[in-house]
Amino acid sequence: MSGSGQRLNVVPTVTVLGVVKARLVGATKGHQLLKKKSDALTMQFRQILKRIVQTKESMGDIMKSASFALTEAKYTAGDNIKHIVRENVQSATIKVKAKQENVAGVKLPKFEHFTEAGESKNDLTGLARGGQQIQLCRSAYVKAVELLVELASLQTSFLTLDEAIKTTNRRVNALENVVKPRLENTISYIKGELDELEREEFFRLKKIQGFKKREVERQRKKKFEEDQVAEIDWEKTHTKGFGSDLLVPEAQKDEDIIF
Amino acid sequence: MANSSSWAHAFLYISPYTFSAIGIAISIGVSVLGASWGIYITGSSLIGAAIKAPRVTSKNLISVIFCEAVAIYGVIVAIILQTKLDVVPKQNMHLAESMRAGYALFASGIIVGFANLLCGICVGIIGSSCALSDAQNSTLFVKILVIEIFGSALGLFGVIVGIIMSSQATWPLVVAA
Amino acid sequence: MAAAPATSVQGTARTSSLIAIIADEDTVTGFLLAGVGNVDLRRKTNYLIVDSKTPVKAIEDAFKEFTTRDDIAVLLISQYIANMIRFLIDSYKKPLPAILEIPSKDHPYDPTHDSILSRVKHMFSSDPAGPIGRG
Amino acid sequence: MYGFEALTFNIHAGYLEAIVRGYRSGMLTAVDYNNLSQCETLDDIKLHLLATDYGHYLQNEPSPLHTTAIVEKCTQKLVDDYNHLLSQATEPLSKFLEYITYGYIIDNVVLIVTGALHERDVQELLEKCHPLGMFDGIATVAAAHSMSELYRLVLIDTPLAPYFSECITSEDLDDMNIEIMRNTLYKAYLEDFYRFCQKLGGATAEIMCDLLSFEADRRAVNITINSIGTELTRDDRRKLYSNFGLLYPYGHEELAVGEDFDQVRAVVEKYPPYQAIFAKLSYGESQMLDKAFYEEEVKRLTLSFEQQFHYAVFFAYVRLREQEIRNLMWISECVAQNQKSRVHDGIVLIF
Repeated sequence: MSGSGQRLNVVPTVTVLGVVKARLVGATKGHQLLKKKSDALTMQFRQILKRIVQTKESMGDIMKSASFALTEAKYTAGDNIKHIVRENVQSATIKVKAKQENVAGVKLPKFEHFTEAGESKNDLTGLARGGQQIQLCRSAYVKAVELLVELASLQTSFLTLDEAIKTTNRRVNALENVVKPRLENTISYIKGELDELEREEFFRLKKIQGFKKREVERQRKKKFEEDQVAEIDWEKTHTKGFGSDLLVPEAQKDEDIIF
Repeated sequence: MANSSSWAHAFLYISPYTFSAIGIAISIGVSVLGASWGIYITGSSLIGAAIKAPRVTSKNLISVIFCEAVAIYGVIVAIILQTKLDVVPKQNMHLAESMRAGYALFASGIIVGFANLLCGICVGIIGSSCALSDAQNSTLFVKILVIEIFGSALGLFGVIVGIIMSSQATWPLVVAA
Repeated sequence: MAAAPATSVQGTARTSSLIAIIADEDTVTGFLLAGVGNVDLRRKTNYLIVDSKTPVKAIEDAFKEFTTRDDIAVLLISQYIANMIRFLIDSYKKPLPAILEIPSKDHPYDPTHDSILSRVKHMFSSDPAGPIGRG
Repeated sequence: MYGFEALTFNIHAGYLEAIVRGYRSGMLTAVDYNNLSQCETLDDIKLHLLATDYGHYLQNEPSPLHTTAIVEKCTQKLVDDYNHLLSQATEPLSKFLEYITYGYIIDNVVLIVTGALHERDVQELLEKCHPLGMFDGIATVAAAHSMSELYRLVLIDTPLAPYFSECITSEDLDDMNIEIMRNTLYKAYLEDFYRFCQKLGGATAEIMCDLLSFEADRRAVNITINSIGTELTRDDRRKLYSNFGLLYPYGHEELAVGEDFDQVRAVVEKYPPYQAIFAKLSYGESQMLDKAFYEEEVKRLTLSFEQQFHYAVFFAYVRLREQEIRNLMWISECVAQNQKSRVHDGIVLIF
């Protein structure tokens, strides 16, 4: 993925390694949690989806029966009934209350309809003709309103959840595909770098050791020459005793590049 | 004839010609009244019905003709009645025979006149119904026409009786010695 | 399975809101009969009756007005009217008020036109594994 | 002088009676209804109606047809017919024809009053009024601010004035439920119409009184049923019944205390003509009552055409056309809403 090869711009030190490692642990944990949240939301979302489809389908039927009830009312009470109804409008008796429901930290708006107390003006409409049909039609529409309000809250939930799931998933994916690989890369980079340093150090130590040995050798040689020069008799006995384990070819080759 | 100033006395002195003339007048006048009454009843309905069903006009003219026939009866009888009139010598004027002739013509005129009046109204009402029914349903026309014919026969009865009645009218033309 | 969603209803007791309607005469009449209608002091109604003479501009204005009024929680709109101002509805993104397309009596409900339902259907069909993984 | 109106009736009304019968023959028949209920779209319905008397009214309707357009045009036809009759009528037929429209006038006045109370636009209200119930100066109804003013300024000049003064005192006017006012007015109107018909005498009185009695009884039964469970008190209910008809007075007393549909039914079933109506309904079922009443009304109206030389045909014609428009509305709504199975539920066959 896009994150491969990328790493944080850090100084490869052990401290930083510790910090990055802690971050990786955090990211993994966060990823897990977000994944869970996304699952929870998705589950809710699926349920809502199913219910939306169901409700939308039943809405078709309910609206159909409601408008037919209106036709029946118009049939018995006369076409003029619609004007009477319209002129009687004053204040709404059916209203909607918005509540919030919390699903895994996402606030879902939820509507609840309620009927405000107070006699409706349409009670006596069609007193002499078709009053019953009008009441029937009214209850049919009240039923439709109930369903529609439910559908409305489902639909807003759907939109909100959709949005929430999208962001959650984006975060999950970001963690999974960008942050985590980057941290991992950083860790491996730091580790590699530290290894390198270590190896270098080791080499240097080796080098220093070699150098020191050579130095020791040289000084011994020097001493030996001095000794040869000074007391040739001493030479045979001392050479065997000192130089037996220092005869490394490498050290012998490099003897003139020192200093 | 006990009291010469009584109504009955006065009545007897009315000339038989007066009765005859009144009879003739009633015969034609009332018949025409009946006919016209029938025609307007039929006619107004017919005109109205013809607006939505123009085909009824020509057929239902028969109803109008039936009503018209009533007037023609009246005319015929009036003509027949007036031919009955003869010149009677003055001294025969109040003989029983001439009195009978005068009353006979009077009665026949009344019979024909009122028979035709009612016949005209009857035919007119049926004709009006006929026009309306024909406009709704053309098969009804013939059926109602039969009723109408029976109705118009009523006038004929009056005419027949009236003519027979008028044949009773003979005038004493020869002065008794 | 993910843990059962922590569902807690927080009764944020907001003041009650209205349901607005943009529909044909009969549908509006029905909802008014149910008691949805409201006329405020300035004689502003929460419904718009659309007939063949209503210009699209008026519908657009009503739509914009209803979606910006804060006392409206749900906006019902007849589907065939929604089709006239589809571009507005498609560009409408706010969760509140909720736009709901309803069938009208002589235009049977057509799920393919519903912008919400088409999204739902799209998700179901294009992504059988569920909507996770999009992003 | 029963039976003798045949002699003089045609002087004034023969022509119009024939015309109204001609109009009657233009009404839709069972065959037409059969064809109409087979239609698939509103355009099919239009096509069928083009072949009937409505053709002239519908032919210029643009094609995306609406049920309201159909109903409107058919009502227009009725209104035109009525105006044609009224323009040719002489007293007392013209008075009779005007009486027929008072019911619509009441509806319109009530509508405008309701609108005016809610400060609606008058012009808009006028468009919604039933065209049969228009009268000069109807627009001024809305100008009144209170009910007493309404009466004093406007209604005093309309034919409704006596009904207002008869049954509603000006104190009542201001705080009366509009629906109760409508029914009170309608009651006064029916009683007045009833008296007028009795004064006309002859076959007109005989048939019209029968029809109006039926109307009054139907209203009484409907008011009773529809007021069950509302705030309408028994006394108020009793006041809305018209003071004539078969149910008057004993039935009214019993209806006034009726508390549910079956009680109403028990009361009304004591009257043989109505027993048949209720016999069609099963116990406890009250929804089809309206239709049963419509059927009975249509039957009675149709029978009035069997007699000649009376005014009831004009009344019957207007009412039957109304029923026909209702039928057409029902059919076209069924077709528009794709509820073909219900088509036959609403048609009341007229002939």
